[in-house]
Amino acid sequence: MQTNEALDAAMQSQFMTNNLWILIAAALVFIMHLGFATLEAGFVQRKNVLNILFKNSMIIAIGLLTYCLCGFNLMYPGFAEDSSGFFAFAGFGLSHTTEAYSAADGTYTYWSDFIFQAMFAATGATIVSGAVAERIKLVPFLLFATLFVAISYPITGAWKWGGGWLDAMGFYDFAGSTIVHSVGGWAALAGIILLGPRAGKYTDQGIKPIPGHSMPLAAIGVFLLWFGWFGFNGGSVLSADPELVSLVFTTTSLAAAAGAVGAFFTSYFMFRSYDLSMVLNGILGGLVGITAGADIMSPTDSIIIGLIAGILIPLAVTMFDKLKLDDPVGATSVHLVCGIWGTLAVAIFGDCDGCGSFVAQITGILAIGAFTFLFAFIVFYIIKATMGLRVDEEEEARGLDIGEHGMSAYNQF
Amino acid sequence: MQTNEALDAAMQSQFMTNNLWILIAAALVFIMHLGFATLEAGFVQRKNVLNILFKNSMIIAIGLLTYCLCGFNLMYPGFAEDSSGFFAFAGFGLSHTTEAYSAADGTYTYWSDFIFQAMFAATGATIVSGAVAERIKLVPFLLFATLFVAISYPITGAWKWGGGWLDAMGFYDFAGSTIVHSVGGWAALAGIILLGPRAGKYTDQGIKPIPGHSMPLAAIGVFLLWFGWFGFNGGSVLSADPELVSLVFTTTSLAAAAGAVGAFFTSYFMFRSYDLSMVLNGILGGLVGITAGADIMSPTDSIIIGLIAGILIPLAVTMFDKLKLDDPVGATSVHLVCGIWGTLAVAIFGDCDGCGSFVAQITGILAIGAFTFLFAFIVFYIIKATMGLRVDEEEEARGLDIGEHGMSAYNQF
Amino acid sequence: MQTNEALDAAMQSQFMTNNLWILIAAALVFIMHLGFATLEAGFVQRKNVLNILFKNSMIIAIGLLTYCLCGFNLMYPGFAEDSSGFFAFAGFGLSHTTEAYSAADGTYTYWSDFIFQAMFAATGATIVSGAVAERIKLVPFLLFATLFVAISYPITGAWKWGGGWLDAMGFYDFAGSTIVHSVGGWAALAGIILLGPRAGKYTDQGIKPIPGHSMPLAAIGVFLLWFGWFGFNGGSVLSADPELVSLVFTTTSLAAAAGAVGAFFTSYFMFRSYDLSMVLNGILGGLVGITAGADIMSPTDSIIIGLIAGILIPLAVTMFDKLKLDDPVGATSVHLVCGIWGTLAVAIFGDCDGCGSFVAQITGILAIGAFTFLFAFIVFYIIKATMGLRVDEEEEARGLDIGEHGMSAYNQF
Amino acid sequence: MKKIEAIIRVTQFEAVRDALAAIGVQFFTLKEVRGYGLQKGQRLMYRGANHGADFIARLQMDIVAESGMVEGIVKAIESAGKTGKIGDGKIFVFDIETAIRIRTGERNEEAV
Amino acid sequence: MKKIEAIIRVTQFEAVRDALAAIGVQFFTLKEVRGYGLQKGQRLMYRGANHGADFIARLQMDIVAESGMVEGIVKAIESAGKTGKIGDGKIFVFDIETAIRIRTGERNEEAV
Amino acid sequence: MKKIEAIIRVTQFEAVRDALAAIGVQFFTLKEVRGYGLQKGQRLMYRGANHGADFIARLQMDIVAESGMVEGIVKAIESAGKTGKIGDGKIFVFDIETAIRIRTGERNEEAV
Ligand SMILES: Nc1ncnc2c1ncn2[C@@H]1O[C@H](COP(=O)(O)OP(=O)(O)O)[C@@H](O)[C@H]1O
Ligand SMILES: Nc1ncnc2c1ncn2[C@@H]1O[C@H](COP(=O)(O)OP(=O)(O)O)[C@@H](O)[C@H]1O
Ligand SMILES: Nc1ncnc2c1ncn2[C@@H]1O[C@H](COP(=O)(O)OP(=O)(O)O)[C@@H](O)[C@H]1O
Repeated sequence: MQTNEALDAAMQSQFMTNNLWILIAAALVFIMHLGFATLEAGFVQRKNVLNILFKNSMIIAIGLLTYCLCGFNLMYPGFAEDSSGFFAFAGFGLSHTTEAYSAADGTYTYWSDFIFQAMFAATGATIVSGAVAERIKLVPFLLFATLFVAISYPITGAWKWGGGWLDAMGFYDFAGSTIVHSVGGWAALAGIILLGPRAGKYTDQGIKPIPGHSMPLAAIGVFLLWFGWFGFNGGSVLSADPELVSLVFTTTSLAAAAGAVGAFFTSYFMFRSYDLSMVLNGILGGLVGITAGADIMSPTDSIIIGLIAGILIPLAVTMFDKLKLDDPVGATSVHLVCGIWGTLAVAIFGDCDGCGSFVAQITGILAIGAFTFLFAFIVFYIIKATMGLRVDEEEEARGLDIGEHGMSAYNQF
Repeated sequence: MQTNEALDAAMQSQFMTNNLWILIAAALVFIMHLGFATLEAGFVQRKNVLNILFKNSMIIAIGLLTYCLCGFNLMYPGFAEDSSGFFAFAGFGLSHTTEAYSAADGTYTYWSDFIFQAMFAATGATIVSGAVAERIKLVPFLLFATLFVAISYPITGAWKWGGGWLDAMGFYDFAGSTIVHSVGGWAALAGIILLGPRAGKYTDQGIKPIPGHSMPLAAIGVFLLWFGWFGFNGGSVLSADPELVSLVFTTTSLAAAAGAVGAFFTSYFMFRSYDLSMVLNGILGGLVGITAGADIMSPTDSIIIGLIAGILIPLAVTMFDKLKLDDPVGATSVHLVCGIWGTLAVAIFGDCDGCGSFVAQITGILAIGAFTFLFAFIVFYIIKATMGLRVDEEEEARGLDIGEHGMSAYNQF
Repeated sequence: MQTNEALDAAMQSQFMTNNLWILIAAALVFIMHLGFATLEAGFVQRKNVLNILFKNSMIIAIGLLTYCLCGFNLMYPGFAEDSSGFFAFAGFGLSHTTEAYSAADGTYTYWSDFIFQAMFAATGATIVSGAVAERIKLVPFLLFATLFVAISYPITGAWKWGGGWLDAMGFYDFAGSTIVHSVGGWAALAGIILLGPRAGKYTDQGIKPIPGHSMPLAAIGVFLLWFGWFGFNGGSVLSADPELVSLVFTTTSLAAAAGAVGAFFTSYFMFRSYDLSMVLNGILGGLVGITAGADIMSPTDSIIIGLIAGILIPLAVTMFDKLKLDDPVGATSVHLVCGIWGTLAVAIFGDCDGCGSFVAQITGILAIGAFTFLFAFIVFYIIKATMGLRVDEEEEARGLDIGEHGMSAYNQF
Repeated sequence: MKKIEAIIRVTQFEAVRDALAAIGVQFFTLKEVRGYGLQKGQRLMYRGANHGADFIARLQMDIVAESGMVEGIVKAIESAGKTGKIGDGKIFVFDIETAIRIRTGERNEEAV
Repeated sequence: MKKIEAIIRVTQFEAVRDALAAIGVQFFTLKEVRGYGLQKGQRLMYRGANHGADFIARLQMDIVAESGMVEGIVKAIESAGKTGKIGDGKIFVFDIETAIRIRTGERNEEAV
Repeated sequence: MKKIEAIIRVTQFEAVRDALAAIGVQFFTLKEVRGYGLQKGQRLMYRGANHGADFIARLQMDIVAESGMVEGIVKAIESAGKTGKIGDGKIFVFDIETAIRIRTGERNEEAV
């Protein structure tokens, strides 16, 4: 009897530690929203800074509330076993109210599960906000963001993390290279196609760069994102398992570092310039790239994955510019291109049994990509046809801060 | 015997986890001081930025040192049982020196207790610094801050958290809607009454807004405050109890999100503008509002509490402006008004037995409010009568950075 | 048998908590790199901001990758017992690949050990980057940084933390006042001697101050550094030992606070000004000063150590300026002077048996200082003789952002 | 047609603007400039070293007006811009050859 | 020698610059100024209070040119800077006494 | 009364200021401007695309002085502001009608 008491106490202690880590990881994922906000604010023009901060402040609020209202129960609907697991909904609101959780129920409580997942939910919309910045109308964007995080993200998330059909077929995406990052990237792509480029970006004489207004803000953003990624990837272990969490910290950091180096050399060879914006994007590319397999890669694998992600960044930025797809912050290069790369890398480098085969990975990338892109395209299209999506030329020239908010981000200069 | 060894090891392990969480929470509360510093710096004019950063850098230093010298022993004096618990003092300095703590002594060590509490102590003064910004003299302010955190905050804190008379009567204030936030708000109110508004704010033609110089700084501040609040509220559980800490994370985040939404709609309906400064204050209002009852609310309760706090923000800002009480950062609206609201909300939504009744809550609000307001008013009054409280007109026009420091916050522009 | 199960579970639980703390500490040390980046960016002129951000982004990447390649195995080569322990190398790459760690192996896993140590490695180079800012060429600097973190830092680190000869003789340096901070300071000193002062700093009419371009960035940096220091010092306990980690949190914070106060009064008495840059440096001085003995000091000791560090700051800044050693961010005053002070303070205040004697401390300071200074001087000298170290006058006048990167840190002003 | 350049204290701007509005002048161009003159800037300190900020921030108002209005405009600026302490600034009057309103092509008197 | 000061819309700058380049004028000095005039600034809000931003950001181009080129320059600015809506700005022409190129000491016609 | 506008290199400012002080000129107004001219700005890159910064940052000094002093002032600026490389800038001299000191109401010679 006393023995059981000791064992119970020990298991309860493990439960406490596991649960605590999920909560700290949730807080770290939260700070990524500040990272996105400052990164995007730094990469837009001075006249559109307040607007982007406003959107990012609202997105996290919308994300948490809609995830509470319906997202959580759409994403983790409890598919019947052996079901195809395509769509199910467990009802509005949160279901847990009274009984306490303990070690017997897993590694964390219902609330920890909710809050950790909820912090992820808004990420997709945040990625979009950067790509469509400097020209999209405020209220239509917020409407899109609400529908996107409330409906689209949880449905595709359920296919894998909710135990749906992609999970059943062995698709592997540890912390969301596809489920979180590409998803944001696909929606961003739909948005920038329908919006068109910023005025004056693509001219007869070629591409006219529109430099971000503050590199310190952008750098703060990237470091905070890296910091938060310890929670994003580390928390995705879903326990404080010492071996796994510490491996994830190591692979995540090495991939980020290699991403910086890859982007450094590639952008130097391509443009003969030491471009901070590329190195910053390279770090993020490395982070996105390692996310799908952070728990199954060796240090060497993770360095290669990060390096390739970093190399992809200047190539992708140039490619999107050639296609006249104007993305002020490089969100599509970072989250879409490196998200796809990271998901494929699992099939190349990973060796977990019966999971992460090329077929499974490509199926996952395509299925989730197609659903998300279509969802985003249709929603944006309807908004465009009804409320309008883009501010008028004069407002764009004057800036969205004055146009949409009647305020400036900076005063008394 | 071996069984005991196992049980001891398990209890020691729980103790380690509990203690670790208090320490991490202390670090998170620490980062709130950066949140306050950047929020306030963002909301003041460019010419007063260095001054506010200087004050906030000194406040945290003063707070920690005075809490070590006397605050801790004033706030936790160990009231005799059944005493009225109004005032006691356990002596200068910290008393713990040698023996190690273990599981038997509770959930955390003496040092953890001290450092977690000490990080709270300076918060009140930080709240004041924002409200009286752009016109108060530096040294008089630092003198006030020292007296306030060394004496006033610990005395009223002792009434509840030190086990004093308010605790005995069932007053409920989980993490300090009243004990920390309103207290800062009341002192801020005393300060702005005695100082008067900034030159040119209230004119014959109406209120002339004086926009904050940097919205990115303000946004960084609010996100960091939210991040730190996970430690502020989560750490106030005083253990790593999985159920409670995760519930607190959830209620805290939902209230913040609802605060953003409440302020968004209210400020739009009142002013037809999408005002970032209101949304940012709304988030903080939601956080302050949930603080008193973060451990006893359901998600729905916390959303309602946050929403109402967010709605209160534009109303309170307008009210204080009507009263010509000039508060550049909205500290009184956020910390005083929402602090009172959050404390009352415990009586409305909370259902812990025999605590948090309307009578107890209102008594707590009034008693602590009266003591703090009087303390602050008298100290400010004496300073005003002796050293003077307000910089002269010319210095105010030129800015306190040059006037008080002979430096500018920004150079080479 | 069941008893063993319970004990194993309890020990595993302790292992989980210990390991988790090392990982969280690693994340906190990571954020110090953002702290350094923003501090240094704030203290340089507007025209050199992007350059310093670029360097600091690359340094963390280089630091992690070289530490993985060779640094870790240079610093912890596993000296033979009773060997003099001066130099050894355990081979390239990381050696741990497959088997999981458990409680039996210590308090944390191989990966946790690596990532925590790796985050420290780049710190030294970051310290240098601030001191040589605004005039050093980009690629030569990155080359120096690579060699410094790959070779010099691990070798001297091995003398103590790797169990080498300084460890054997009782040299005490808990978290690296000497091993990390002075080491950065000595290399910085070598750099600024060989580079010479910035143009126009030391004129016939005396010292012409070149104010940092953004005090908010500098303040953000210092608060983030303090925040990260909880991981730097707290993690150096190398377990989640409740008593020790909480003591370290307390001494670290009190020393930082006392550093602020020491610098406040000293700079006021010396210059009659309330100089934020001095108070910020004072906080850092206090943090560096306590680092060598954070685990063995009482609160009173730590306040005295921090206070003296704070007092040293304005004195050291003035001294270096008298010597025409131009250090834009005060890195030598903070990291070298206070690093030496903190290491000596162990001999004065510490009372751990047979360690930290004056002889041992001074030997450590001199040996590590001499090796590091010579290494840095020689590397810088060779670079100077071959590639050149300093940008030309015109580039310095126009700024390194345009000169080295063809970009500006701020646009559309 | 004359052009009036007034270099005034930052703190007097609103008074001057209102005084001008009172006599019907609502059009002008404002520039942020640095004034070097009798009123020395604040003694500045940074890291223990003095740096005499030898300039102070000022505003320059450019007003183009018919010659007949110049006297009134100068008076308005003088009375609203004056504090009596060193550093009140200067007014300079220039002759202008042509003034054109871009929108309409109107010239001179019609253009201002 | 004349000096032309053109106060134009921020959004027309590139058109005007190109129009000037087309007639051979590649030298000018640009200033960021605040325009007070018929086109009122945006209604601004902050924390529930209106503040009429009575000015809007504008660019001032200073062009020094031989007298003979003035007419062409004015035309170029007029056509490229015009949107037809209130707020297109003004052009002012001044007489200049001497122009000197610092590098060579050349004067007047040779200097511009 | 003349007004001298000198557009100089940022890097020559302190030399010019000291040269002016040496001949007794301590009053002037400084503006940060963008120069478009022979000296092209640095080749700039951002995210893989060139953007010819066709301007470079310059300083404009406005000095009002008695006609007799103009020659000396121009000389001082010429010698202190010259590097001999393209981009040294220009000096323009204008006639001024009236100069008024706001503080005292003094006119012309007494005002500067
Ligand atoms: N000769 C001048 N040329 C150009 N600007 C001048 C001249 N004299 C004064 N100013 C400008 O006028 C401002 C105020 O002049 P100052 O001499 O300080 O005050 P006061 O006019 O009261 O004597 C100066 O800061 C400078 O910008
Ligand atoms: N009399 C004036 N003196 C100086 N600047 C003027 C004057 N009139 C107009 N401006 C400048 O020209 C700008 C445009 O003038 P505005 O009256 O708004 O438009 P429009 O020329 O189309 O009537 C103003 O913002 C102001 O900067
Ligand atoms: N015609 C002009 N009108 C107005 N500003 C001019 C003119 N020509 C030159 N400038 C100014 O003088 C600066 C220097 O001229 P630039 O032609 O580059 O050098 P240099 O005088 O050595 O030939 C330019 O950047 C511009 O600001």
